[in-house]
Amino acid sequence: MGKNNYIKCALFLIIIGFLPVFVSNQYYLSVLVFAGIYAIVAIGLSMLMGYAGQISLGHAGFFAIGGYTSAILTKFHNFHPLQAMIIGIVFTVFAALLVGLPSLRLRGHYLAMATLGFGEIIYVTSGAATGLTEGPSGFSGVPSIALAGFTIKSELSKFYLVWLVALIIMILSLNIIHSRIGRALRSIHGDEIASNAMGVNVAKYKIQVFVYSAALASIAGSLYVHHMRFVSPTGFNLNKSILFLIMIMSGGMGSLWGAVIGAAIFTLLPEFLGVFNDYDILMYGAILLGMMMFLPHGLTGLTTKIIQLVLSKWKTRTQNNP
Amino acid sequence: MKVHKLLFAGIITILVLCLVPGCSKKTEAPKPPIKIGAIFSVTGPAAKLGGPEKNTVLMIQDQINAAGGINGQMIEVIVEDDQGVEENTINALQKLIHRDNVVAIIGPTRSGNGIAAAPICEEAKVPLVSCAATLVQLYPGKDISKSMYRYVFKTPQNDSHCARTIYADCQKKGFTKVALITGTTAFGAAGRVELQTRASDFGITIVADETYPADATDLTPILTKIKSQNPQALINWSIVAAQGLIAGQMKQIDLNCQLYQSHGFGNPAYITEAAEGVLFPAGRLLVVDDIDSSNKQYSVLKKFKNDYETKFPDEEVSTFAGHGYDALWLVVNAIKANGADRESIRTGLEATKNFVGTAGVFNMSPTDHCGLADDAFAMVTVKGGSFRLVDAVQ
Amino acid sequence: MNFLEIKGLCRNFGGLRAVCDLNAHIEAGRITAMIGPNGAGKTTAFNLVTGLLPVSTGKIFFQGKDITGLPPHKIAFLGVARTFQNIRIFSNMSVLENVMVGVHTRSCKGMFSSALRLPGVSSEEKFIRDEAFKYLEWMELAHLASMDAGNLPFGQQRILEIARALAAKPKLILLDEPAAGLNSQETNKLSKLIRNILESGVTVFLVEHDMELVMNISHDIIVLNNGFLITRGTPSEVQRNKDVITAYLGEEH
Amino acid sequence: MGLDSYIQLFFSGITIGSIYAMVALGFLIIYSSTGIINLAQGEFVMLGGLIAVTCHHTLHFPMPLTFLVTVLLVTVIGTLFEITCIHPLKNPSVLGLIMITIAASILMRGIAMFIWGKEEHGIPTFSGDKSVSVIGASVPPQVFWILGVIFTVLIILFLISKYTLIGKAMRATAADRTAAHLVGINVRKIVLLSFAVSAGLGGVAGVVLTPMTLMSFDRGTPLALKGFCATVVGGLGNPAGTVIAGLLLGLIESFVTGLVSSHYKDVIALFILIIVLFVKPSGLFSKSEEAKLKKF
Repeated sequence: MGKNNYIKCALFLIIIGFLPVFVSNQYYLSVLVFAGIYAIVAIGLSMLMGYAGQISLGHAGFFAIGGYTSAILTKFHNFHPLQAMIIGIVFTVFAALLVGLPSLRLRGHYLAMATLGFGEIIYVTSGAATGLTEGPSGFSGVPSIALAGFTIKSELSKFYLVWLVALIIMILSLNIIHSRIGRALRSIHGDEIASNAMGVNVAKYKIQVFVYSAALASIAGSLYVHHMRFVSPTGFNLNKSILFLIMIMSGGMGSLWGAVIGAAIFTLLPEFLGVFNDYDILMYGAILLGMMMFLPHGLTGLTTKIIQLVLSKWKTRTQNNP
Repeated sequence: MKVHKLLFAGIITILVLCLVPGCSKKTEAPKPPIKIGAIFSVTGPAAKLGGPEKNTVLMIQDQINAAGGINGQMIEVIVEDDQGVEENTINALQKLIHRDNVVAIIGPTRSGNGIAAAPICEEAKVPLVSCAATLVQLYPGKDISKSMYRYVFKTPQNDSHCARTIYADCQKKGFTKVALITGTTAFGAAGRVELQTRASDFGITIVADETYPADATDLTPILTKIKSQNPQALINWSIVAAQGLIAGQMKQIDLNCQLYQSHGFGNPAYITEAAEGVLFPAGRLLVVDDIDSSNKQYSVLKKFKNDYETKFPDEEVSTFAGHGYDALWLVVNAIKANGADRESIRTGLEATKNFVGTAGVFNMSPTDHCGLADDAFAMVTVKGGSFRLVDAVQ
Repeated sequence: MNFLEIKGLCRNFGGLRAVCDLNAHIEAGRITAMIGPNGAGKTTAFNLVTGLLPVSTGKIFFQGKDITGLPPHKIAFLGVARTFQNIRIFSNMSVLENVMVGVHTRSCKGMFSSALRLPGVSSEEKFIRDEAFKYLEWMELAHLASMDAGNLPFGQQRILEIARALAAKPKLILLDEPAAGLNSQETNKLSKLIRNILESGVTVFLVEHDMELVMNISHDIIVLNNGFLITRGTPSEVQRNKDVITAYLGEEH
Repeated sequence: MGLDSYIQLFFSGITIGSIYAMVALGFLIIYSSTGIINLAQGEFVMLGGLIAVTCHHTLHFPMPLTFLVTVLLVTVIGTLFEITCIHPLKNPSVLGLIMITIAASILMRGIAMFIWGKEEHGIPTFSGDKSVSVIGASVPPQVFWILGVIFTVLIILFLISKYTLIGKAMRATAADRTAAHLVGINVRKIVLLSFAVSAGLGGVAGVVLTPMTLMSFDRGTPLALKGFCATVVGGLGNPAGTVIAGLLLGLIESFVTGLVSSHYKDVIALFILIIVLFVKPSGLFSKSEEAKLKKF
């Protein structure tokens, strides 16, 4: 990936490293852990939608499969959290192929609806299959992640774990984007017929990026249940899929960095909306509507425009009085 | 490409700045108020429970402060809304415990949220008085006799109380063929387990066992299926809006067996003309006028009902508001008796003896963190469009 | 064995028979043009050869290998590249990146190795970038490398599409009305370019309406009308052929 | 399970099915003229119900007046939604539009909660509660009101679209917006009209449904999901197919609950959606060629 992104990754690492110095309160750390978990999903979804142009309204389903697999295997069959996470990824990849393969031919609204249907089925089943998932009340007692003898229990350690995983995934994803595969994906998004004629196996790459984004959602799901040490269907409903969409739309469709920023903002926003107590839904809807209408290209789009505006103004001023 | 680097740094710095907690310093009161945290589902699917709970807790806070607080120290109840989602509950807990450093926490409203909150409060050693009924999940091996979390208490009656009361009434009336219809929420699912396991103790066979989702509106298909099993009694156990419709829809398809509801039915908004004759166990708060004044709870219930309905004229008091009342008073009494730090509140709560609350008389002990006996429930029916005590209208 | 062989090719949309019973062949190392009035089935034939449209009946052989029904990307890997009648460039990508996608068939790194930046990935990236740059220089577009392809003027977009097709180092390049919308000065430049492409060892098969361009650069001409093959021959033969004239100019009364 | 149970299941299936059909039709009208899938369609039904409650209880309107005023108000809301949120957009992406309708539905829910609170509200049934016995099954009179009103509305719509100029203009815009532009149809007006009509349909569904099932601020969204299943299953192309698909969906849900089990009722509806999407994305009732030409 370009020199430019190396700098950004380094900057990102520095921020993760020093943020807890500013923000030592466990409450903010706990919220930032959720932000990191959603950033992981947002990166995968941003690649799927921003680069390959595939709409998915059901990523909470993959998030749920990863979460429930980790929770059930670690609590009831005391698997090691990492083993459970990998098994979760295997199940999710299988589910992604099941949903992804037939939906290759679908586009636009149809694909959105097929994935939405999948997400809802996972949500309803996780509530109904009481034998497996303890039903709608969910269950607690999910152990924390233990890495090389050191259990990651405190908010600070969870913060570092989640955001480091997010950074690694960001690096992997940037490598993919700035490679032959990334260009193939963007060419599919640009013009599928031309891309196909240029030798890009459109079906294969669409499925690969769909499965990749599902796997990331599964990893995030596992981290989610280990962070909350509890799992229940309410964490995986349609609102969650929509939240993921809002995060990448607000960040700016095409940029992975935008997705991470969108994830951070839309995890922190509800905490600050609490001041409106009963009517935070109303404010949330209004902010979202405003953002979708006036910032079609999200925050990165806005800031790029502002900076270009500033630069162009600055240029014109220096030109007429050098 | 230079533009991107600039923009990126800009956003990250803004983000960090808005994170630094710049809460303004409150002017120092003579004695800082005792901070008690509360988490209710004020919005979201369980809004009809969380709303009254929040109203009650804030009402009582004002009453206590007006009367000079606890030994001169004011109390401040910080209410958080988790919208019925466990993730928000956990964030709210972290906020109350670590940022507002409250001495005790009341709530949450829904059982799922209660189960998520319990281990966190246990670890942070903060007493939690839950208003969620179904915490059976927390007891090792689901046997409530075993001592559960040391720091977790709960005010609503146990589901087993309710199931036993219903079955006892069925046995009295000679109903042996019973149909179950439960909502697929945490509350409904736990009730279903209780009803399934306890049926044989009362010689009752379950002829139908149906469930319906939280957003269900038309239950006639399920009731039609149940009608074909011709049960003698139908027990509905749910907390969702559909519980108000079942009686009407039963009438529509001429399913005329006796309808029992769970203690989740204790909200006057669910009373429709078709609900005449429905039976359900509930705290005596709903039928204050029917209980004779000699009953220990009479004065407490009367006062609370009047206070609530004068402060919130367009609402009738419900058992959910009662849970809020009991939880806050349990904590306040513990503070009065033992002191305002977390450890002494815990021991104070555990030592609560015959505290007369809205749900019944609480007698806590190290192994029983609910403290309500079976007599906490009274059979209530709907007569003349309002809740009436069964014994009073016999 | 001919370079590209079409046998009894048919394609119908519902009742309409766009192409019926087309038999034609192309020899390597020559420029072959396909002409015919509008709606003669030229572009449909093109789309059938490159796998964009499924064939109703008939067979297509490329270097003796039966490519009927193969998906477009498999045909591309065999060394067949094409441009489109209405320009289909990747406007969401830069000029250089468009041509780098052209090099796709000549690179092989998968998602897994790219993600982990395994050895060989960065060297392949460098190879792709240099190759793409080479073709941009050939097409005199190198100075616009980092510009968004969508912002290029029309003529240069056409040239970019050809550069992208050439970047795949194909054996056969199909040009779908490359001169459409170009002024005479650009068309001359285009004819020099097409000769240049042939000299670089790429057989050219084009569909074109600009008779002047077709007549002076193509070696063989195939004439279609209403989906049927009318005739085939050198430019001079075709000009004198009676059927072609009636097809274009109608009967004399 | 005797015959009367089957008839009973049939009636409750048809009733909920006709509500799904109304919501599905609302989706279709907006989709065909603008290409937008309006996920806030469920909210129109909710608003229809709650406005009727206000008209009846606070303003004490008689039922027919309540019905008219409610449908009118919801139509106005639908038009306002189009003018403020949809029209100003320059060239919105498919996803952008979906997100805007989602944001609008969250906003409408918030406003409804602000105005009507969190309680369930109801209005009395149009003609009493005494069940009518039909071949053994006892059916509440409100069901006949629902079926009657909805089918009359459908027939009226069908007639308008067939025989009036406005109807033809709407169908032309649905077929191809640019072509409609060229032949002088004021597409801007047609888009506005389609939002108004589909909001009105939602309002009608809300008013007739509320006496039977009560209405609250969050009751709209689940309806939207089911309504959309019907639209897609019916084929995003033809109104008749959509209505039939809505009714079918209601019947399937009712019979599955009655005969199989109520646990997986919702999953069945979604399963059908996915199967149809994969097998015949153009929907059961529209020709697949025609769907291919639809641009997304």
